[in-house]
Amino acid sequence: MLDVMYFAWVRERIGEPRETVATEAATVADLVEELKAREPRYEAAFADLSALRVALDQELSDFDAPLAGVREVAFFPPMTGG
Amino acid sequence: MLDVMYFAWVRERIGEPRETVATEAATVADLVEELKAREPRYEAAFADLSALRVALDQELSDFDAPLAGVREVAFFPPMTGG
Amino acid sequence: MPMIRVQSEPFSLGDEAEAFAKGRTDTGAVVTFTGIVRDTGGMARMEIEHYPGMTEKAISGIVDQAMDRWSLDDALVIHRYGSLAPGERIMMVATASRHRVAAFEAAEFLMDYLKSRAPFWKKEFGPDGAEWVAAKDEDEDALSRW
Amino acid sequence: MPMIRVQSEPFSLGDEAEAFAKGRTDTGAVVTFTGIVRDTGGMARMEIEHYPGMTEKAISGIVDQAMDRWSLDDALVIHRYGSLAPGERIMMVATASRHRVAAFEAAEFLMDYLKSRAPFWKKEFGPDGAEWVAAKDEDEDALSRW
Repeated sequence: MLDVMYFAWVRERIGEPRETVATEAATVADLVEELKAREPRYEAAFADLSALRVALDQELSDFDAPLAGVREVAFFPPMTGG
Repeated sequence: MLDVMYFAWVRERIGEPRETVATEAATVADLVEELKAREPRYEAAFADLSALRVALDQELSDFDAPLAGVREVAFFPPMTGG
Repeated sequence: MPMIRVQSEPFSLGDEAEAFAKGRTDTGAVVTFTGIVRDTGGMARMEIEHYPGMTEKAISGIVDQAMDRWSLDDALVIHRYGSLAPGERIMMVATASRHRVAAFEAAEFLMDYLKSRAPFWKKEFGPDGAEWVAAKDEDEDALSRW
Repeated sequence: MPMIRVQSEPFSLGDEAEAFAKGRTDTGAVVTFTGIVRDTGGMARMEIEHYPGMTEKAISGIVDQAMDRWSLDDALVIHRYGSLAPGERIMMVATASRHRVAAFEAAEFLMDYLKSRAPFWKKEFGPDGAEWVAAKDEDEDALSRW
């Protein structure tokens, strides 16, 4: 079970800030494929991965990263702090 | 007649902050030579011109500059503001 | 000890700067940066979203790097989230160092990293509706100088 | 309008920073730099001499250049003279600009020029007597980057 979180326009497209996902996905990319296969709103959110960033357990990571041992995955656009 | 001013250790070596000098010196360097010829304290203050800066009418200048039209000459070491 | 605050409440630049600089006799230089919400094209307000937990962790990592790399005496980061009107202060950083170049560089480093590596997202509410602020290539590029 | 103050009295960094940043809706970035007297080797106090008249003129020329070159919204320079104890604030600059890079660069430019082109001289009074602070080559070299 994974906690999956969404921020900014990713959250808006998915329609919720977080959900618990039962998955056997090996990598972030695999998880994204599973989610996209579910519903059009996921397809809309994940249409262009180059416009997205991912954090695993609150550390910036990338889409090739393995999910083994990970508890919290977050998807969001490039950050605009400061 | 020129107002001649001294700051920092130049002032301390000369022994006064300002004086009025009657001179026909054409350039700053000429003025310095005249002053050095006067008394040892001027020689001490002007021993190493590379350690000195000069301002003419409150604008940084250099030792070759002409004195025509100038009313205020100031000698001081490199500045240490900030 | 560096201080990091992530908050929705406004902060006082004056009070923070004064408190940060106070009682220092080994510090020669204090630099502060304050980000202010600009009134761009009649924007009514800005909404800042963040990722609680990761935000503090990411800022803390950035601050540790700066403390270390420039041997800072101290550092401060305050970053707001929530709704902000034009003229309000979004965030500030402060750095204290023996020398001015280190204090400046560290503050710029903190700003560059906070821009692109701390999980904040800005949404502007203007006359033509709401829009997420897009990250700028130049902000990402700015990281390469460090 | 940029403000320049040359004074012997202490100033409040907090009050000055707060007043400088106040009421701005077109400025995105405010940078301040504050110079503090460091307690180097048991120094009891520092004495700053300046050249009244030329000081204001020189600072004003430096500030005008910065305003122009970085299209600043505003700038502030405060520089003290007279006797200062360790921990006291010698001077501050502040810059206000639309963007952070300009605010930082302009503040660094002001500092670099104030160091070597504004007619101030520092004398330190320590346990081994009084000594004029020597100008550093690196401060002169810093000007070449602008």
